[in-house]
Amino acid sequence: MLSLPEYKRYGRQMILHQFGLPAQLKLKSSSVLVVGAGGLGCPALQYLAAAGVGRIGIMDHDVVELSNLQRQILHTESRIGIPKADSAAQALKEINSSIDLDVHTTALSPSNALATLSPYDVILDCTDNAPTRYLLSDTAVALGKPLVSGAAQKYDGQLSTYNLNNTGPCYRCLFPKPPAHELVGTCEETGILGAVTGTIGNLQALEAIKIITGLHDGIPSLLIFSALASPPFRSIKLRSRRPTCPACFPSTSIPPIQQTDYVAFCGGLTPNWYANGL
Amino acid sequence: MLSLPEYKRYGRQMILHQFGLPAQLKLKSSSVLVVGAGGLGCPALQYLAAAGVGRIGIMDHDVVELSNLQRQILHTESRIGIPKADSAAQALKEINSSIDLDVHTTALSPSNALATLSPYDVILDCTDNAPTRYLLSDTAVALGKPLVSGAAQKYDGQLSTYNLNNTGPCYRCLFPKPPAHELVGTCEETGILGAVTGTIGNLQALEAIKIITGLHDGIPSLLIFSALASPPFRSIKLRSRRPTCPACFPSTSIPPIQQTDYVAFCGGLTPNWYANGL
Amino acid sequence: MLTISLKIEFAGGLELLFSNQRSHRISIPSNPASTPNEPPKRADITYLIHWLKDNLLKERVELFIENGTVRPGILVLVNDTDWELEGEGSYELMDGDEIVFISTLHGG
Amino acid sequence: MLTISLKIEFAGGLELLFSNQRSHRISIPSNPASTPNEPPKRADITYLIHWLKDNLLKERVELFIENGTVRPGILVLVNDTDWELEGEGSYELMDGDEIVFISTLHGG
Ligand SMILES: [Zn+2]
Ligand SMILES: [Zn+2]
Repeated sequence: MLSLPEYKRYGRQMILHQFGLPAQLKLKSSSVLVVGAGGLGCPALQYLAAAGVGRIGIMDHDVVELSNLQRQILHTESRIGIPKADSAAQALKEINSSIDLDVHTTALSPSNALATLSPYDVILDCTDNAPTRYLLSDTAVALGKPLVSGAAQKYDGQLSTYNLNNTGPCYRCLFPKPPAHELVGTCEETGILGAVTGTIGNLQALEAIKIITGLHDGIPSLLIFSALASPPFRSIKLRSRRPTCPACFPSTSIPPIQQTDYVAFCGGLTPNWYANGL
Repeated sequence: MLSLPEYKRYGRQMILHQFGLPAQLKLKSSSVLVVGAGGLGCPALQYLAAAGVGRIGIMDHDVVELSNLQRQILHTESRIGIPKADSAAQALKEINSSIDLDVHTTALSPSNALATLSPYDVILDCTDNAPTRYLLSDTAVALGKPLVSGAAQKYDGQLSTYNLNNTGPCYRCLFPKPPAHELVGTCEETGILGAVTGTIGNLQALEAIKIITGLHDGIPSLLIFSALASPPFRSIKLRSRRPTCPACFPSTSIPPIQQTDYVAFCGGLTPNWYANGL
Repeated sequence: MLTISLKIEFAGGLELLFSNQRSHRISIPSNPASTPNEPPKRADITYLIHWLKDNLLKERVELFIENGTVRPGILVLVNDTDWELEGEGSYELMDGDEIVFISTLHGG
Repeated sequence: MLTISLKIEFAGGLELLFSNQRSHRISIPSNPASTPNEPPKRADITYLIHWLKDNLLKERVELFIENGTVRPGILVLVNDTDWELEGEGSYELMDGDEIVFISTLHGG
């Protein structure tokens, strides 16, 4: 089921206790969509590709800029100006030419979200704005897929898998309303340290690998990271789904995803509809 | 002091509270030596280069192999067979051509350690064997430099900065004797997950950046990571130097670094004297 | 009056409402009386939220409180557990408890 | 006999000596008597180390104990603090304490 070069390439993880050939084959036959090829998406993509996830979708409609290179470590000076999804795909091919890559240079929207996510087993939210985060969460719940959600701003990061095993809480269960714009600006406004997005993106890849290989304990949790705090990491035990969540327990009075105005729901102020990685 | 492109490149971190132009200039005028361009070194190098550390030394005497690519994410299929230090330097140049890189393709040894480390402000231990870890610690203490030490094996990782502010403990203060070979094999024997080395290497870069920019709180601690545990991270408050540590409080009865047989001290069983990243 | 000591943390931007300080150590009455006629009852998180509003909050009350509880975008953690698993506002505080208020981050 | 409950963790390879299990919950006497003639004293970490050797250790005692205490390559943590800050072996255990024994990792 694996070729000789694959045995050689993945040997160091295949000899791990609880891993072996079965886990490697699960990775090979799995597919992951990474939405956002910016500060979180770059390290996540890197480790998913290196570990041998068989099919990786890369979705980002933005182009590489010089101001990205401080943390979006798959992009290079020579690829400034080309779409981030293409740039990331090129980098991954150099690491591992044996996996399949789907490049999506379109923006995620209520009209294409269901169709875009549906071919993949696991979704990674590596975006940078509230409307897309709610859209991804609603879509993942509707499709019954785990959503490994990372976020980072300033010196801080957060990580949680939503809709874990279709029983864990979704983004809306925890945060029924988006945070006030006054409190959380964009990375462009508030700044971001590259090693913070790196740490969270890396842990997103790890979380996806644990889910795919069956190493995940299935308990929903939220990891909070603060680069300047001591201790820097804090793990929170989460509730299961909220009985009043309109995504997890939809009623006919709720408009379907395609007809929801996520930007308006989030206050309509976000300048960029879709994660541009800044 | 910064060029216009540098302002643009580092803008997202320069607007951070407590960062600004002063921290960026400190990074630019700083130098970091990363010993080992393997699973820990690759992500550490990536984020140090992206953040704008002015001079980075890359030390590794090994060559890239297919079995490295599962986690050593700076190396590529096309660079298999070339020295890891050269491969890593090539990758960093593509990310940030404005920084200076020193490539060391020789092995660290008791006879060259003092001279090799002495030009750098901060040292990163990204190696994979006990003798080199003790050699690096002794040398860092002798030179009065902070040593950001990462380690990873199987699903587990550890991170600590030794000799922090010349008052924190060194590797020997905490572990006067190397662990028994029976308990800790090499990555080759026991396996390693790429996202684990990625997380620790990333946090090593963050730690170095905090030390250089003055954002570090100066309190010695040990971070323990276990990818399958819940919670996955644990932070330990550490002692200061051990009064009986022969490195921190040397007496004339202790042989100097150049005359110490680190391999014998560690039981003489390590197959590769120097970190080969496997 | 007996008091209990609590460790309060604000994260995800909420610290901006509280003098831009993440960590606070406070003492609150352990058995506050809601009205002079009612018997005093153990301080719970609902009481704490109002105590924070009256004593620690520096600006923009509407970004912290809505309809008598925290704004829906805020997650409350009791000793590293989601407050919904602990009875939400009716959780009775104990000396030494650590209560964290976090807002979700967007960036990436 | 009164007992205290402890959470014990082994990491960095040490778990291999203890049935390859990282986490253990144990109960030990709170005031063990060292010899029949001496008055009993509070259980401390030195006592715990010997208790673990006698009750939980499965193999290779020399990789865990040396000269009456843990082997020098092992770091002991008391409630997430280096035991050297807590009095090392003479730290008196309290109900609910979490004691971690870790060995340093090499790999990279
Ligand atoms: Zn929900
Ligand atoms: Zn020392």
